[in-house]
Amino acid sequence: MLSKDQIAQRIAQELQDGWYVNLGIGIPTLIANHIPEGINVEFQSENGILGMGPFPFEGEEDADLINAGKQTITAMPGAVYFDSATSFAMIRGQHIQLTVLGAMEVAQNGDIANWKIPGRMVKGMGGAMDLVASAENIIVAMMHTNKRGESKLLEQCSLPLTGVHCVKKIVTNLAVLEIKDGAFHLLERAPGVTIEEIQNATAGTLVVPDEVPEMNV
Amino acid sequence: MLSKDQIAQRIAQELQDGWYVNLGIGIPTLIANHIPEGINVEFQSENGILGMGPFPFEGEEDADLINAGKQTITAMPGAVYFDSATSFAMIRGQHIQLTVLGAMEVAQNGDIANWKIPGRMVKGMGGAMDLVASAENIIVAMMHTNKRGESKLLEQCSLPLTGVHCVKKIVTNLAVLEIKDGAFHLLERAPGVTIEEIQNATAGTLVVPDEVPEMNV
Amino acid sequence: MALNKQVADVKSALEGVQDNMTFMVGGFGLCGIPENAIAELVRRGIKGLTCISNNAGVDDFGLGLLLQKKQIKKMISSYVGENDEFERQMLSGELIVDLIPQGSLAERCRAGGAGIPAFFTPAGFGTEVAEGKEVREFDGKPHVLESALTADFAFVKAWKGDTAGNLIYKATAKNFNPMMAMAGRITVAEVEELVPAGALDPNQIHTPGVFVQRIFEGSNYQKRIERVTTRSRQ
Amino acid sequence: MALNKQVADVKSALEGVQDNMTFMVGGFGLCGIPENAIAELVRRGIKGLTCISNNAGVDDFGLGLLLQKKQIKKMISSYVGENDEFERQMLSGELIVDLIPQGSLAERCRAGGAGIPAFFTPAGFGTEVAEGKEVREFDGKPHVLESALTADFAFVKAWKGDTAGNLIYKATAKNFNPMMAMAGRITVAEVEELVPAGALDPNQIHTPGVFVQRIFEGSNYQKRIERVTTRSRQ
Repeated sequence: MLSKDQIAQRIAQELQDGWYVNLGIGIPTLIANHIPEGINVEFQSENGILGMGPFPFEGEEDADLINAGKQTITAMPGAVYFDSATSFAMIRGQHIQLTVLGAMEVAQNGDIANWKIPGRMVKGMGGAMDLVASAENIIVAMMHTNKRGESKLLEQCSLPLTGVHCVKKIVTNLAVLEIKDGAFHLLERAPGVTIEEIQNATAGTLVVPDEVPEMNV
Repeated sequence: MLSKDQIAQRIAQELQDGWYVNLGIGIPTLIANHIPEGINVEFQSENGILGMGPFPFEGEEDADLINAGKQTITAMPGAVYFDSATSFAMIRGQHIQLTVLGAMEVAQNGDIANWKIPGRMVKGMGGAMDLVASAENIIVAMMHTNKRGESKLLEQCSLPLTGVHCVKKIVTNLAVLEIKDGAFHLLERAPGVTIEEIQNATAGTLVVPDEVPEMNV
Repeated sequence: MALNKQVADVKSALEGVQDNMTFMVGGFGLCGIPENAIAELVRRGIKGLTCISNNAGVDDFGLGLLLQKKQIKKMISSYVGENDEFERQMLSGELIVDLIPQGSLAERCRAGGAGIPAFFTPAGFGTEVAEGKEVREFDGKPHVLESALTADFAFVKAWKGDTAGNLIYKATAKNFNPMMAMAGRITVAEVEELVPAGALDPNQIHTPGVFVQRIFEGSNYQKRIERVTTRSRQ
Repeated sequence: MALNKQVADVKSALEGVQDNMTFMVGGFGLCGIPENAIAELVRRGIKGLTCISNNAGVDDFGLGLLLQKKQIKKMISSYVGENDEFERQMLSGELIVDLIPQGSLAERCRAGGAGIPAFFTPAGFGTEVAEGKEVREFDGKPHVLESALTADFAFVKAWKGDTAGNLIYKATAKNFNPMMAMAGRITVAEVEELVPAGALDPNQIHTPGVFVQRIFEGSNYQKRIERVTTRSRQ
């Protein structure tokens, strides 16, 4: 079973040289720590920066320089700041090659729910609806099951949707899966995790090929 | 009868302090030379400047600093440059208080034609269609008749339109007119010009009030 | 001569604000918010406000200050609830909340300022955000028709400004400020440093002064940080 | 590390241009045009081009050079005809010309780059520009639905740029360049001065590098002036 950091590490292997990448809050944020050798990417934060760098050194925080998670950050050489309309022009116009975000539920048709639980306080979708509706390449980073042990990979989402038919790849603590032809296709399993465990944790239709290699993390 | 420069002078009297103004090519350009005392306005040129100044001194022309007429210009203190989308955001969003432009024909319902003569080379509408469709306050500056002596103030435009129901005021070499209730209303006549002369030169419906003062130019 | 938009202080800048008006308030989280204008709105105690702002501040700062005094009737935002009082008012039904995808919010403000009454965006298709809205396919992909937003007043915050109303923002404090500046019927800009017209490079201005009706140099900026995150020097 | 968009020269920058492609070409008149890219297009002799550009150059410069060689099949512009050869080809039917209001042209390029497939604008309502287009009233005022424009290549010209593709334009040479940079599937930027990533102030960049695929430092800029107008020193 992967730790959150290992999920991030596995997703980092998907990065291609020259990509612009938008990382959501939570597990996706950790991906920046695992960029493979020889791969050069630039991170966008939708509040208005391309070329986001690591957290500042203590004492060097700048209230005017934050990321979409409202954390203090730094800017890399070659960075640029812009307004929110321009930021989402980049996103909607498909100038960002990869979006990684968390989810509460993913359905086997690619639907995603990650913003609202009826009856609970609703904080809002922020940029998530724009991101999932626009990005050509979306990876969901999440635990395979929720805190009650229920599968988050469903035949159909039960929560209000963030976007439809948009998720193509999922990396969980148990597996790497692809969504194709209305089903979850198992691509890789976490070290030590059996196919049966993955099957048991997946409520939606799971297609298991003859060979399911272990992830390299 | 007014000279072109006097037409510009008369229109300049319409300027109000604090206005942003877009001046078209031709007679409108001359308005900048007649800004009344105590009136402070800023000129926009739709290719991307607010705060346009006079022509540069000889030898100080900058190829990167032109107006929409492709003439070399200067920038006033407080000027700002912007792209064409922002420029027309100002125009479409009604942030410019006055647009003055020339016309080939104006109809008594406020329609204007100033971009195309069928059978002749068509150069294009440039920004004129955006300007007339958006501006709350449009003054047409033109000669009352064309080179063949025919009225340019018509019941209905015969040429392809630039915009509909948009012209509210016209200043010609003969008169100042307002468009209201589907007719040209005579407001002022040029010094020495009789009402009869104006009537003869106006093909559309002309409403003549009891008093028609002479312009103050 | 450049037009002069300078007003004496925040009080004159907010002349004309009234109960039940719609305001746009710049900023993302607490970054780039018009602190002086918000404080003056609290002081004036006007009520029944509709606030268009990406977030709603925290309990004791930003728009949270207006929420505390129950001055806000409706919030139009993309992400809220870093704020207990907000949550209480929302759950009790005292506060109406209209949640909008962040990119649509930004673009709707820009559209309002740019005279574009409506546009199509893919964001929100198939979700409750699209309910009751026109949907149309372009290139085989469904899009939702979204309308422009405008406001009686827009309150924005910039780093530097000149008396002609030209504004320069710093880093990610830019965020929603430029579009909201475009979309306010009266746009009030507060700046950390106000300089005479002509002192800013006309190539480097983010918001042209034409969008700003009133400008003043703000004071006592707290510029609070919501989440201080640092790394150690090793 | 910033992504590196630098290419060696104009030849590598234009790799992949082919007959019958659609190009966006920045500039207003001869101001801010990508002189090097145009020269290379002439050299390559590719034909059947559709060019989206506010103007069409003059007889012996700008896009006029491509017209001379009959490389352009169709022009999408707002104002043309400061060019005899253009006029000849247009009247003879050799050249297709699609005239678009300038503001709609700018906004359609921006929309193309911003993933907005269509928007409503009042420009052109009641004129031949609106023929065949959907018209809808907003607030009692009729608007025309206009669609986004994109291009196989966008050729833009900036004053300064860095290796990450970030661009700064000078004065009114900005014009259509920023929106076209957004709307090109491959955007080629030529700059008067190319500096390393990190050398430009990230607050002062007009076009973020994400919109630029290839950048190079141009040479031999003529920067011709169409209408020299001056005043005398008195």
